[in-house]
Amino acid sequence: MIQARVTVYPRREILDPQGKAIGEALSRLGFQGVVSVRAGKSFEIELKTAEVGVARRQLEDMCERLLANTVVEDYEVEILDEDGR
Amino acid sequence: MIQARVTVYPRREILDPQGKAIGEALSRLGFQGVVSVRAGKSFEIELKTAEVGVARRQLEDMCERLLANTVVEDYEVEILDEDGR
Amino acid sequence: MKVGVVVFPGSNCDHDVYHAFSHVLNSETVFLWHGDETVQGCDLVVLPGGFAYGDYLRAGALAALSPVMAAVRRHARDGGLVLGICNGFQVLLETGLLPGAMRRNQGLRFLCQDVYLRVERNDLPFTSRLQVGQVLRLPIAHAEGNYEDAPERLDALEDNAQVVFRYCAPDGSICAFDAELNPNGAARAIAGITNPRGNVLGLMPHPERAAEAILGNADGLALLAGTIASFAPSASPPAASPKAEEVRA
Amino acid sequence: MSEPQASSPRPAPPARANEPTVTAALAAERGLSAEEFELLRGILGRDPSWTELGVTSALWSEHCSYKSSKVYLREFPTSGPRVLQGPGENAGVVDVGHGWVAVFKMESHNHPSYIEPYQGAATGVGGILRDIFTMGARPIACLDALRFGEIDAPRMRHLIDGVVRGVGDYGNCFGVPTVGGETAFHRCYNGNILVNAFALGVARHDEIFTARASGAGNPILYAGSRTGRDGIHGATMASESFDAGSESKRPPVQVGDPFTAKILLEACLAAMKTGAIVAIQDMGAAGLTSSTFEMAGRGGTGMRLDLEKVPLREPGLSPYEMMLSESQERMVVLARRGREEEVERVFRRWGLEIAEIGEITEDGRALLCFAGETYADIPIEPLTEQAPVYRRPTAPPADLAARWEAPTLPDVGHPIETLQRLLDTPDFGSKRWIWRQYDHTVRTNTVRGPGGDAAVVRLKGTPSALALTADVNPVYCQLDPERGGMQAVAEAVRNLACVGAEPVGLTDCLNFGNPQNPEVAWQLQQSVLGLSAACRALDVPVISGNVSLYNETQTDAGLQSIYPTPAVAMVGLIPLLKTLPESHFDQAGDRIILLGRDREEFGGSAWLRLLHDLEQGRPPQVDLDTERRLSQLLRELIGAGLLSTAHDLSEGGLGIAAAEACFGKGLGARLEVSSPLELFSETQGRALVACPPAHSIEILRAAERHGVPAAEIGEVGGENLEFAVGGENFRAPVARLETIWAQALPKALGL
Ligand SMILES: Nc1ncnc2c1ncn2[C@@H]1O[C@H](COP(=O)(O)OP(=O)(O)O)[C@@H](O)[C@H]1O
Ligand SMILES: [Mg+2]
Repeated sequence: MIQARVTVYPRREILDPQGKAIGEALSRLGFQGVVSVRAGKSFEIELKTAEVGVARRQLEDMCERLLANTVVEDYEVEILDEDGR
Repeated sequence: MIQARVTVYPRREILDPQGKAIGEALSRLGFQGVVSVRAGKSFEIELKTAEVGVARRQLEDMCERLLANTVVEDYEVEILDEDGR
Repeated sequence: MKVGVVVFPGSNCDHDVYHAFSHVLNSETVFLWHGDETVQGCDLVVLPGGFAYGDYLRAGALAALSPVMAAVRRHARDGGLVLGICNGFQVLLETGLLPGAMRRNQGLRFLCQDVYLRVERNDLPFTSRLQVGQVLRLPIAHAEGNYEDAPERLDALEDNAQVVFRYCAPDGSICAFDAELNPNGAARAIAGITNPRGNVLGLMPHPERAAEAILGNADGLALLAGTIASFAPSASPPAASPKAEEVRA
Repeated sequence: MSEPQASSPRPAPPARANEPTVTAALAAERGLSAEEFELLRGILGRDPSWTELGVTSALWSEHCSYKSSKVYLREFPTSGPRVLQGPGENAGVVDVGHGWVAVFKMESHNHPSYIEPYQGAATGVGGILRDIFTMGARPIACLDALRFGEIDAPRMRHLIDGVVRGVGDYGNCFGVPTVGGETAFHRCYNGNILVNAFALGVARHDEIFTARASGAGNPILYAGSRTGRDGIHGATMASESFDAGSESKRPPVQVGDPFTAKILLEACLAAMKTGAIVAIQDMGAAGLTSSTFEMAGRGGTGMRLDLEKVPLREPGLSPYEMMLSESQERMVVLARRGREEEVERVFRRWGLEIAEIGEITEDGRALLCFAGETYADIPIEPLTEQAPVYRRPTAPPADLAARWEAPTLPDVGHPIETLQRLLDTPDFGSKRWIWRQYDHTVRTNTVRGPGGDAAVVRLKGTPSALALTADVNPVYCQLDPERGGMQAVAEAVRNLACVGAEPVGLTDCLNFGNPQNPEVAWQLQQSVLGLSAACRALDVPVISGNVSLYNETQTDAGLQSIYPTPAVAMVGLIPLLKTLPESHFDQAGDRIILLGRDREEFGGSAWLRLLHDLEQGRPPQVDLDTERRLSQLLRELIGAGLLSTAHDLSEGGLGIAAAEACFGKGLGARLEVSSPLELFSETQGRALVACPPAHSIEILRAAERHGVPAAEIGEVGGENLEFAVGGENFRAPVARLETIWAQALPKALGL
């Protein structure tokens, strides 16, 4: 069993209205020194396989084919160990 | 300058229609051994402060007040070091 | 002329499109099931609006994986007509039949209102009954109509004259983001585009919701009627089934 | 209260280690009074098991049993030539001609929306939509009646944003247009907002289904989403404290899944066509319990459920939890034995889970088993039919006389500036910010969407259309609940008449405070009397509805109940849809005619409340005969195509109605009034109409024939809204007023 996390963010060069709005909202709430906010998606995926290598390839394939829209989004795959760190 | 990442997930016991639909889609795509998928949000936040402790407190406060809806969502705060790992 | 309206789980404008083609325009119209492997010899395939698979993940992303989309892809490759409306447009983008992507509306809210569209070309089957520069008033209803692509790809789109409809003012003048006129903030005010070959059209506004005088607006009728009228039968050679990679171009 | 029938005692289900022992005290925790607990013991002839207690406390809860409101609801006229199904089913049904029926109902989702506004509102919409398609009807329109507190009150912006997104996201994804509603703001809702959702569906006469079980041996099927611990009323707490280690937490909020609801709709309508379905019922409040018990109760049958067959989202739910879970998007389908395959095939085709979880029996008992062991064995009929009914003591408020003293009127000041200040409030400001987020054109039936008096949706395949409106004025109801109730019905009829529609039926949400408070019980009683009187006088049957009590909150001034809020939603029929008048001015040169006569009534008026913080005096009289004649006149004039504009006078009076009529098309107007006060009086039974000059005489004659006072008071045209008061003229550019009106709500929300 492998716990993994996939994070999908809008590409840097593409402006991110949601992140912008959240940044503004945070300042309105009085939070000082927020330089930038990027808003993305996070997927926690549990896989049957035990092989990290296999899992990683599978997850990257999932991103290319479904989880991320590579036209406007970048993705990142992390394998978490048992206790989900 | 501190780079942090906030991850927000639907609370475990709460229905996650997104995760359910995505998990089913992955199986339809032929990915074997997907045990479960949880769909959440991820925020990459850059803060002016240099103090990790301050930053963490600030970020948790942000979650309580804006980033997460604690009635239905859990959140997790990570401080990333310079190269964003 | 046979029209096929694709039904994905969660499509909710399928009946509306069917009504427009079948009852208003009296053309032979059938429903195509998302699990179908063919388009049942339809000449025009319409991907209707709605929330296919709830639009969970990204609008259109899960629907793009349906078996019927492989058939639609073959239909398009063989020169058949494909019209994607709203969620259908998003599915076409996710399938790669049209370039670019949709992001959430600028204001991050679902918007249901009328917009004005300027017709950019009328040499397509879909626009055969429209004039270049003509202004249409059509309803939109979506949360992700904020069209986006890399600048150079947008330039290419313009150079190939693939932009068919733009959000505009009642007088036809184009505005970048405007809370009323281009309310979702689409890049270059793009509301509808076609593929280089001109047989696939995607647009965010709903012509089928403006196709009867009783509803107070029939501006959309010319687009739907023209599409049928202009139709030229497509030669359909035996189709090779697409490779898995093709599913997300 | 009827005597419990002494049924032959059955052996009690075995007590279980992980279950609390049932005592009167535990029953009280679950909401059963001592008498109710005794009643239950009488019915069973023994002590109830933990699961039996849970099931009973749910069935006898105020929400399911209407025990405090039943006695009043009997007042409602519920029959009429068009009524095919009155209150008692999932929704009411009326004949609208050409072989079609309209199916509609309104439901409240107040408390969940206060806890979690987005999911609370979303699941409120989901619940009412399931009620409609459970009947075999396809939903074609929704309304949402929303009451918020003062925008600056704690959490209020968050609540408003969440509720509006929740209503929008659910209806938009499901694919039903939200064509209208109401939005009001008042401090009495600061700690208890109201979210009332209405849905209308249509079906052919012979397509209607009911939730009446029959046929011993017929399989009970479970379809849709899996069952989790969602919304079990604190039950988890109670049971958890008994298995060590688990920290008790508040029951998880129900989460709406509009996508699953949409395919559930398609699957249900398709499955109904197979002819293999006997009865069908959605799982709403008290989930599996109320759905199965009501189904069997109505049919006088018994049932056996094998709960281990219930599809679960997470392992380890107890029978108690399964029976009380409020997970969304679930249906109970009773199929014909031998034909269940046909039903199951349809649901599977739509990618939905369906499982047989039990069957109908003859003995009139509910036998709830898990893995072969009995957890509950109770007679159904006594539980559903002998549910307690209370006539709570009532008492009018001590200060009623004082409340009714006529207010001393402040000076109106510059009429236009006063009007402008009203238009600048969220109360009167445009609600477009809200309804722009709702898909109101999907299904291509919307002839009139949000923004006018009543919405209009055409009936495809017929020359007819249906009109919808939602109304009530809680300030009137607080000052005089009976008049308030009458006024709500009268205004709804008026709104329908302004689009030429004749009322065919009404549904209501009775939102009140704590009925054990005699003053609240009195409000409930009086409101229902008012509603009923108006319904009788105006021939509007009440075909469905819902009661929401205990809407109260702790404030510095102690427990505060909300103002009585008997929200009314009414459906009207336009037999032959032709051109409709606009609710705004449409043509320069049109003559403006005021129908009805002002009586200078200011009790509970918006002018005094919003600009002078004064809620004083008896609300305007409601002359039901006048209302009837006015609506007949309006329908006749519209049918004859004489009107280009029709807009009723309601809250805010003539001034507001005139301003609203100028917006929309940005046309100015000049009106003559006798005094500045006339602009803000809220006398009922009035409407503002406009027509081409040539029609004016004919309209005045028709008004005379109907005994409706009518006077030509002005003309449409120009850039200004202008009032000629005595010798003086007051004017302002329509453009300026419209901007203020359009910005008021977003501005107040800080957007
Ligand atoms: N929550 C809402 N959802 C949809 N439409 C709304 C909502 N609130 C107000 N509206 C629309 O705004 C218009 C004005 O509302 P209101 O002032 O209550 O009308 P009236 O006073 O005639 O009852 C109506 O057309 C109503 O449908
Ligand atoms: Mg009105």
